[in-house]
Amino acid sequence: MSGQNGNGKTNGSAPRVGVYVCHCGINIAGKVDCESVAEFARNLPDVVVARDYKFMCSDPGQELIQDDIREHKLNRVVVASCSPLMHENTFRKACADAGLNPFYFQMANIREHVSWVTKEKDEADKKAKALVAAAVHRVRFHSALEKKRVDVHPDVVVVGGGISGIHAALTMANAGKHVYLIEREPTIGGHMAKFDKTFPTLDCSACILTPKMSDVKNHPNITLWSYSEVVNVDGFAGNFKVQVKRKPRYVIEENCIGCLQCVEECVFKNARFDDEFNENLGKRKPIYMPFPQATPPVVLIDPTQCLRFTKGKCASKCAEACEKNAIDFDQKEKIEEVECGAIILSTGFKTFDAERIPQYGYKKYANVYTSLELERLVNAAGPTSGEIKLRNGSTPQSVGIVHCVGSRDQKTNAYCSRVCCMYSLKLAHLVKERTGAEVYNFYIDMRTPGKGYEEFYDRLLEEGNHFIRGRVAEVTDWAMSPEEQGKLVIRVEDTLIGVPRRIPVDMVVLSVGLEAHDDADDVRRMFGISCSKQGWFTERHPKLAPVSTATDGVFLAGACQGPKDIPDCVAQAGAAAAEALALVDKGFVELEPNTASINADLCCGCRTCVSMCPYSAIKVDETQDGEKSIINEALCKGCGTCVAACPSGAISQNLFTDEQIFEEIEGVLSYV
Amino acid sequence: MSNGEKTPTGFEPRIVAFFCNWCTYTASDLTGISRLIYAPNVRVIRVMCSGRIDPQFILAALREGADGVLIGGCHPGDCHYQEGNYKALRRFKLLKRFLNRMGVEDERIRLEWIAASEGDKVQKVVNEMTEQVRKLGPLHLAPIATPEAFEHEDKQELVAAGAEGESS
Amino acid sequence: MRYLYYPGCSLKGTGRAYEESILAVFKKLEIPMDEIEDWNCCGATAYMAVDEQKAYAVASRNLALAERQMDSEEIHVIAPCAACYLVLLKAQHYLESKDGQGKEIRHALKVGGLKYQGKVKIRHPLDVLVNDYGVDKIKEKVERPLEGVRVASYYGCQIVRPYAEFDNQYNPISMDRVMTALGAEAVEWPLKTRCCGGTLTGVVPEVGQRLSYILLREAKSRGADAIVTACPLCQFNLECYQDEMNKRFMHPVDIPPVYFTQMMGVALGLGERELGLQRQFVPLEPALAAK
Amino acid sequence: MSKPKVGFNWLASCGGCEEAVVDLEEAILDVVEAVDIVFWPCAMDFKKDDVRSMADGEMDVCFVNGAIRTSEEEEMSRLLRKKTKILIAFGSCSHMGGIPGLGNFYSSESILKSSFLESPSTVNAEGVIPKTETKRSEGILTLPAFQETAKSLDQVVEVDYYVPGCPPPVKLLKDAVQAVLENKLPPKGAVLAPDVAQCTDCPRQDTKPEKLEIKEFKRPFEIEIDPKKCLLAQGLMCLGPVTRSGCDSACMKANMPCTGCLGPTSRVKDFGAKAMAGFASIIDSTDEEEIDRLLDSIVDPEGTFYRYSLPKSYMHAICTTMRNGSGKKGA
Repeated sequence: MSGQNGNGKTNGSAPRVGVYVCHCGINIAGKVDCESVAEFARNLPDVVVARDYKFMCSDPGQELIQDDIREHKLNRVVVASCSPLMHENTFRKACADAGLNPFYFQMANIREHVSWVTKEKDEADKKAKALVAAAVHRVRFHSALEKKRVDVHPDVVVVGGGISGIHAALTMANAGKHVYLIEREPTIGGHMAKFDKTFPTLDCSACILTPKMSDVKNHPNITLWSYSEVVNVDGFAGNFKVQVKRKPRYVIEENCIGCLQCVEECVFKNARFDDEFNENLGKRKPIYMPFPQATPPVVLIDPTQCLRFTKGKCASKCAEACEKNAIDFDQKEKIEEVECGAIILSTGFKTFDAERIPQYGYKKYANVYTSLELERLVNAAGPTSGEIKLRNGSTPQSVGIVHCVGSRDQKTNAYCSRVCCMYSLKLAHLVKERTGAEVYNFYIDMRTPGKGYEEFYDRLLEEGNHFIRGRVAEVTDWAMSPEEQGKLVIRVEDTLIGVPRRIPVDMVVLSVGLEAHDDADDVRRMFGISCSKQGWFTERHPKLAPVSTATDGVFLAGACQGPKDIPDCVAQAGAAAAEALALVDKGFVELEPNTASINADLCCGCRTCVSMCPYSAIKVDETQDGEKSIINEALCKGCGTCVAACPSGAISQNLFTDEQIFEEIEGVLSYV
Repeated sequence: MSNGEKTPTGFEPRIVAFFCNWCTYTASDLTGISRLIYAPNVRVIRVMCSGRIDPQFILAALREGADGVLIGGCHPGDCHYQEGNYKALRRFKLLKRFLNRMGVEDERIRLEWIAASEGDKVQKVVNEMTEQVRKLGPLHLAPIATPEAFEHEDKQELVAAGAEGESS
Repeated sequence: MRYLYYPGCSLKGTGRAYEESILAVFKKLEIPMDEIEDWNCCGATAYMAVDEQKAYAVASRNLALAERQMDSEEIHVIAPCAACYLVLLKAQHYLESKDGQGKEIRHALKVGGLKYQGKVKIRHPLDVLVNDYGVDKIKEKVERPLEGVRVASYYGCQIVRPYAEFDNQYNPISMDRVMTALGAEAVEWPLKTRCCGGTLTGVVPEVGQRLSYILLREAKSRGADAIVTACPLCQFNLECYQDEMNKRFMHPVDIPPVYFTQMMGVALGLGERELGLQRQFVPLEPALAAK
Repeated sequence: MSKPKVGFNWLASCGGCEEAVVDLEEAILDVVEAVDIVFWPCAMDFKKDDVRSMADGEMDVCFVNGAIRTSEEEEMSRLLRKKTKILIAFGSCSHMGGIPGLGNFYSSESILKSSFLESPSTVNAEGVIPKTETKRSEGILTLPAFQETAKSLDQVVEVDYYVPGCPPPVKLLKDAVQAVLENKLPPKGAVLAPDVAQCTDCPRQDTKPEKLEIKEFKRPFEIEIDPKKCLLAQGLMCLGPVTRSGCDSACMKANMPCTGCLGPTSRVKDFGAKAMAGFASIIDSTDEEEIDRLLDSIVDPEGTFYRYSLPKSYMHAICTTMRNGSGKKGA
């Protein structure tokens, strides 16, 4: 072991290390003998003082360090507690406040890496000691560094224009920030625009959403780009460059006033193409506006249907009809780039594909609907003007609502989608109210935690809805008795009475769960964040940083982070907006000084490093002593790949020098 | 799975892990947050990117007494720094060839792609590797080979065979 | 690709028509197939219920024989009988399971001078026809399109469950696709995988026959002219007891169940005797002739 | 003031280092003029006793070349260490173990067997293998013991300075002598050569491509080497970027890639590992199979990367720890 005293470098004086072992209540102390770890630390090289304390991150804990810095003239500090990703900044700041450069600090992770994951106490002690020794060894070779400040671009980008994105955009625009709201579909509004009523208050979805949509349209601080997708993101917190693909609508957005004359005059006299907004239950023409309140109120042409594109010729009555000359068949896709300081992702969810559970008969039996289809049927603006009708035009006498389709199911999604119980109740209520049909709910558990939710369930019970507890086995048209003839039979085990039952109904509604978008993985990759295995974007911390992500400056709002109902989406959107505002208003970001640099005197100019750098931060420079590589520190993100590659050791990385890592290796292995 | 159980043989391997800050280190924090118990034999050293890992670090760890070295980085395509993990992969592959010829068993040096959400994978990989290295015993290199062996076309195979002979 | 063929006991006995029609159809389609030499009992469901280990050992011998017979990285063994298909798959899962529970069996094989290396892929002929050969190619070979014939495909309980390796276990469609390729109309019905009565038909006839009856009656009420099967026991239950069913239940049924390979043979222009159709209790030809 | 007393000794070496001294040409006369050579067994007849009879620290400087493989070499090293004020490891072998160090891939037993029994040119019907003691009627004959491994000089005694190279470039030797004479030596432990890698003065420096990316590694005999172009860019395993400069790119000027005899810079702890880091880095592929294929084209990686430095490598440290059964610290 080479760890003799006085081995480390300092600015002038020998290292004097203080070690602080945190109990974290019983989180660490319950498994690790913190006192003995501190005792062990006292014998490590250059350690002057070592203590253990209940909560190092508390004010008294931090003061303990600061007092020691002053009293014992400490010039190095090690805290053994939680993950550095959690509290490194807390303790760095404590050091700085006591006059010590914050980078003379090192953390040993004895909670996430030791006490929480180790079974035996003595093993936990040993591992904690090894990690503390590593930190002590390393910290002796730390040097004073400065964080770099970079100005923050004041604009903000919101990706996804559902209720979450709308709310976040409006909040920030109202605070005076310029917001780019980018939506993939031709209109904003998202899923909420398709709903008729919202639970549990049954207020009209359109009545509360439409004003917000037009606010977005009219807000001087919002640039709304619908029918557009983000295709690339560069940069870092404070200075992102976002490239947006604007898909051609074949209609000049600025000219269109939404009068729909063009739709009227289209050579297709009858609407004959499936209307996506109505879940394909209604029809539309090749030129259309998704729904009357669409925002922006602009039509678009589907080139896969319009004769002008499919056949190459058409009387183009639409163009003729347009007084504003808004129709432009030659429109091309274009890429625009915006700069911004922060990004809010509110890309939402998709509903579970009910065809994945073939025994429920979706797409096999005409009268099996998804809940979203029923939303359109009950919606006054929907394809049936709000009348609940079967495909043959008759009104159902009995309706079965199957809960948990694609949720709480090991074969599809193990998680609970959180909103289905409540929207099923809402739909049950609406169906009963509008048709008087017998309504059967098939549920596993009723999950109604929320303000007024349980009361709504009570109301449904009183209204005479049937509730059968059990997971539906199958929906079939196989009649076993005359009463079942011509009906859909729901087979289920009623687990409250322990009997298999067959319930014949006219209409089956599958309460589909919420899933992440298919391209969630591409999106998270583009924005440099992570997502769970199911595709939900991962927040930085499940409790304490629920809207931040692993990438600074990228925030989450709404169901892209996990299933949520409208109030939760709006709340999170507000939180995300506040976080983004905090970043943008601060005006600058501080960057970790973990950049790499090349010592020109030692560089031989071999160019091994040049191809290493993903950011083209390394350039070859002609100097008096020949060609040398130099690193543009402003571009360096501090990965250290060039450092590992440099064959002659001429490159070093702040915070991760070879020396520091070699010491850490030695420390982690030399004692226990 | 070892689950942190000790074996009666008494040999407890020490494994040094180099985890990248963005994926695998975050994943190992998640393992902790999820309270997934695993073998205590692995000690993690954090680097910003698996691309920072210099083959010298791995040899230094073995020299200082590690019985195995685990490298954790982001999945291909997921690197926070675009392609650092590929650079780690190339260096790892070359170093591994060399170590293999020096008689260091394959199981002692492991590279795993572990995403930030894969806390359970950290547990699985650590337990698995601890078990494998425990079975191998303390790091012992193949006895110095005989010249005939090296003259043979397939040196590698013979070196490995030599190692087997020694350990039995 | 050359296949190995594992007939199992049924195809040499009650299910002779299945064997005859498969061999004829495969020959017609030029799919080469050799019978496994010295094959033995598949390990059968009944045996498995009594002594699992021995049943697995018996089954595994067939797999090892296949490997001995064919020198290839992947050996595809066709097992037409649904029970054989399932038992062989089960044995393979057992042998390849990670807990090493197949040790004794490997030992038993070794004592018998055999070895199983895991190269075998167990295939149902339906799987081979749809996924290897392809329905489009079948369509090309049709000489007598089954225009207007409405066929209910009955899969039974064993070929897609529990492993469901080539088709959806809740709503299998491969047999329907073959029927459509032959020019027939596939009847949409919900009982594709419901129990045929299985061995109950022999033990508790009132229960077993009732289950078979449900199938026949539902197929009939959906307008099917014939039922196609892929399992000797299903075929036996549905075909041989129709007289008794008609005595037992109120509404008489008469609908011909045939092996799907027999139906294929008809469309491919093969003769009645080549396909074993002369053995039918409920003749197929009247149902086709009406069209 | 009297002239400084200087000694030269050779241990397990090829004699090339002695040639390097002779390569001083006319300058050697100046050296001889300036110093008093008190020990140089290669050139003049000195006996061990001559050294033994010196007072401790009597010599001012002693240059020792060659690795340490026998008990005698070890004994001489210790003796010279005692008798000289400054001990300089001279040449790759005493610096890092050098070519004799490659023997450490094999056991001593197998080396003896191969040399004395199995090599095709050996006629040794009685199968005689040298032993440390042989009894004859005349008495007991002794030979130095052949040790288990070859070592660098500093693995046996404390070394003050290193003059690297195989053989050391004349200029480095001259500078070292100059420094001694002028008493301008750097802090102890230094390698007396520039601390920048080879490319810095390589005449092919200008021909390097913008980015060094390699699709296949080649050996010199496999291609016709372009005498102007960067050798690495031609796919040759030129170790120049890893190796200290100081030889004025002698090999590159002779159209051959650098093999690394001058050793690593002071920042690098393990020459071979760092070389691997560098070479693996410039492989131009992100495809696993392609990477494997490319690595297949590196023939004899251990010999290539550790040609001169095996005894000083981390791997060797692991080897010897294991072989001595000394186990691990704190284990």
